Amino acid sequence: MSHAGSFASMILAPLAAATLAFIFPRLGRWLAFGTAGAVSIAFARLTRLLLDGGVQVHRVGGWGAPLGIDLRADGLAVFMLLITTAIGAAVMLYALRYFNARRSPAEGHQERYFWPLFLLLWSALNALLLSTDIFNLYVTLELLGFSAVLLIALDGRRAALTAALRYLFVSLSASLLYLLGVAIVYTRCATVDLTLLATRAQPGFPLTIAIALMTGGLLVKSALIPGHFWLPPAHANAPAPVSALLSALVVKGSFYIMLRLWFEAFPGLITPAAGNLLGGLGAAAVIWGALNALFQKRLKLLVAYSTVAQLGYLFLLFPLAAGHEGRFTAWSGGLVFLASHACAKAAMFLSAGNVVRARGGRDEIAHLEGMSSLQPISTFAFGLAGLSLIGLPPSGGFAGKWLLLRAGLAAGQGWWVAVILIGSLLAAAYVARVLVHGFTRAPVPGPARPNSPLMEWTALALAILAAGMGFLSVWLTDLLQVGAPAILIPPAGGAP
Amino acid sequence: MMYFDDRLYLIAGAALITIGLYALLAHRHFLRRILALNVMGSGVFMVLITYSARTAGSIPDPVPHAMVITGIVVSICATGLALVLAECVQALTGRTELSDERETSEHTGARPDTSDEQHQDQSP
Amino acid sequence: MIVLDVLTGLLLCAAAFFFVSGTVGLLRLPDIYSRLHALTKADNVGLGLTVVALMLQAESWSEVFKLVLIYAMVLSASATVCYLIGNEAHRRGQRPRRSGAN
Amino acid sequence: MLYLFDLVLLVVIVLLAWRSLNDADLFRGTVSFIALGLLIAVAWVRLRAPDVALAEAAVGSGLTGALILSALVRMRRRGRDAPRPNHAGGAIPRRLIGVLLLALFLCLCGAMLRLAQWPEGLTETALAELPASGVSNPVTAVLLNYRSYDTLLEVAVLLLAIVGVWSLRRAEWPGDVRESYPLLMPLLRIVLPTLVLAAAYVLWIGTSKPGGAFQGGALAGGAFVLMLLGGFGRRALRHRYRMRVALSCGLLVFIAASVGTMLLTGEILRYPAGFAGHWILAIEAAALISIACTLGLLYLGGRPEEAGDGTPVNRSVNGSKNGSMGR
Repeated sequence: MSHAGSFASMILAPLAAATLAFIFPRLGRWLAFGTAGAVSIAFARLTRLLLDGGVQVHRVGGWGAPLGIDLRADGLAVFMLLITTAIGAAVMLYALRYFNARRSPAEGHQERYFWPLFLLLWSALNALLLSTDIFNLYVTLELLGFSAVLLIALDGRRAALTAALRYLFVSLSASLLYLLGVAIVYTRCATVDLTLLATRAQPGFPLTIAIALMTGGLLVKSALIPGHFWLPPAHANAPAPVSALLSALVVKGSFYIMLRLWFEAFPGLITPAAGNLLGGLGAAAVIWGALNALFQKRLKLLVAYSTVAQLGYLFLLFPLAAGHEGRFTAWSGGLVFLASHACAKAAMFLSAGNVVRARGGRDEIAHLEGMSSLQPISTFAFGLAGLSLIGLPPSGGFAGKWLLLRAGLAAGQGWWVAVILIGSLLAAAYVARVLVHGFTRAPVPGPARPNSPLMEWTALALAILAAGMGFLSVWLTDLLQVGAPAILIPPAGGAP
Repeated sequence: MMYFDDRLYLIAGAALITIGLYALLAHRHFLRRILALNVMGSGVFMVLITYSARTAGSIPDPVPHAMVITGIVVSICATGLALVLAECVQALTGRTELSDERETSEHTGARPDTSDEQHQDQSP
Repeated sequence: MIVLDVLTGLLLCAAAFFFVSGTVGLLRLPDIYSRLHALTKADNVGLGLTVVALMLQAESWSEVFKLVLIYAMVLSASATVCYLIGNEAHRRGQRPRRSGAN
Repeated sequence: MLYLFDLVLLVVIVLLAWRSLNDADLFRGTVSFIALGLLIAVAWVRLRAPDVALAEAAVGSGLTGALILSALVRMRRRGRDAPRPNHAGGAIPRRLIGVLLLALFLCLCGAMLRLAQWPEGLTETALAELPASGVSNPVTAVLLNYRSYDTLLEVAVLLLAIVGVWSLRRAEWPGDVRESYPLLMPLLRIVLPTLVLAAAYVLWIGTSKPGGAFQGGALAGGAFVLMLLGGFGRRALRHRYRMRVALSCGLLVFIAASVGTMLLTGEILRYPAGFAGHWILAIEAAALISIACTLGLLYLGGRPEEAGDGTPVNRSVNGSKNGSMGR
């Protein structure tokens, strides 16, 4: 009973606010502000309930699986909600100043539609994280994908619209593959509930195909090589707050569903070879994405390719969390890395947005001279976020990579360690490349177009969060332990 | 109860999905891709409905039916969005196909804030 | 009962004949106006025969009424659509093919 | 006999699908697609899914076809790009695609045919709970009671679609047909009220027989499209809040019902015992209005100009045949 309100305000508050923001466009920012408050309170309550009473399950409609749909808040869900709430609120604050109707009618138009789309995206994310029903997840995925596409298109320029359309095609076809997988799973197991699937799934050809289809669709949505091609143009051409949301949260939504499927619903059906395949693709993404980032000419494209690379690390979780030893270490390492990447990447896109905006839309890296003196706070935020991407202590990136390294060594899969190290060096190179240009003194004073302090400080706050997340990693790991999938904790007691 | 052979319908469903995927990968015109997605969707729905109808009892399983109705509504929303987005892209680029990846990602040069490339139509 | 069934069968066969000839006309006739003839006239007769055949098998008067309603809707729709297509073709400058020409 | 019917139906479906996607002329392809939708609706009837058949015939074939056709016409009018069959495109060589997809097809067939051994499903559970669900049509029970949360999100998708379309561009009104097609108007005068009546009937009957909010909404949406084609209702569309409220009332009522049921019963969308039918009908009625408006406005393909809402109005209502694209 007591958790129903939290579940409801997590999902329904942004939804209702989005509807109202559509009807009354002028209230958009206030509605978003109120939503951030409501979601934060609901999140705090949910966390307390989880820590006091364990996993919280809410049966929508009172039916319960398999007939009804269950919502569930376990450690993983609350962990992801924490990231979503923090970044959602930060992006909300940033966007309050980013879109300014007084500057031009085009921005007035953007502001008017940004709020309902942003709030719909937020409720889609919360609904996705709390759902345990794979068909319901399909609906949330579509809601998430559509709102992401439309937010990109809000930019209005040719490159953004083209990228948005490509993203829409990719996203729709991936969703259909996922849905086909759901159809086969339902026929085979007579349920679409994750928890029940864990007990009913039997190995066999149909389910193998179904899992392959769902995984394939989700991989494309989470931009793992070779399904990454849509991501850089989409993330680089969107308005800055949107880029932050996309790179930090949206791609993680589909990754989250993969975690649920592989470790919760069908752990018995996953072969080590499949995990290694994902790990291998992830390793390729780490190297390929970082190399591409290194040679980009535009700042936002560099940051976007860095997302391709960093997402690759997440997939190292699949082989490592299925290894002989250190499964939970790998799991928590991957997720802490995810959290820190979300904060760092959001901070990077926001600070890049500040820099680009102050330069009247120009974002060539070669022309970043004077960035450090003109936008000191944003430059500092970019650098701090870069530390986390590289993985220097005490950042969350360091904590995550450290846990992954430990798991890799414990499982005797040392080759992943090499990938992590090479990836870090490449990340250091591309972050340094930006900063070197940024710290060059400007030959002539650049165009003075100061940003609102709120925009600068929001970016910095997220960067500090990412860079200091190492201190939180113990607490985060404890949180992840609540209701963690059984497969991660071997009966012999190998978990740390 | 009417007799029907579910295998026929399943194969037809698989064929629709494959044809849709083929067209999606092989053609580049926006409208063809949108049609392809719809055909693919119909294939997926056919699989779901066929399974629901196989139950021996007198009434087919209503759960997949509800899922398909949801899916149909989602797919018309997707179609509507994709069509409008495609028209916007055509209005800006003059083309009805997505340009190559290279073209988009190596988009260099200044991107002034209010160039005539700006698509939105706020100018009175 | 048997009489009704036989009658239904006959009507359906006649309907099939009209449908087939309408389709053949659609495929074989030379220009858009004559194809419209084939499509709307022959097919409407075919549908009418089908409706009558189904009425003979109907179990209640409300079913008969629904069938009549369906037929009325289809008739009015097809008449209007035929007109719209013909009109549009005419506006675009499509000329009816005259005998002897071409 | 029926086997033969199925075989012919499915072969035609597959051929039409191929043709609609690969015809050199896009217009013909789209027409094939509409025909395909109708045949698929027949297939749903054969598979004993009349609810889905209704939705498919109205939405999947009718409205989708209308959307694509009107977009095609607009794109051709803008037309710097002649529609060509484009058999050269694609980053991946066609033959490779063909081989991969053949493999996929065989895998799918293999997996799906093997599933024949498990004829399970939730039929029994769904039917056993039917008396408590407040309706007697099982599909409506799933949509609005057992899995009502899915439907809530689906209504949100509809709202999202319209917000998105409005954010992208301004509407181009279809040309006014009143003068050019005098015969259309009498038909519309008969058909529009009938369609609205039929939509209400389908909504009402949906509690016990095939039908429901989506099917009814699709019918009413079709009526909306016809209305726009006939040039009615433009003034109403320009009204400041009325249209937006109509578009979002479905979602608002659904959310209110979720919160209300949670306060009453402690669980989201668990209807108070004995009153489930009333709640469902109220939600469906609001949803029908929103669905109808959404589908109709999707056809318009952009936001209608609104009076005094930030968007400048550059033409008077009566004189405007085509909305401006701004450039």
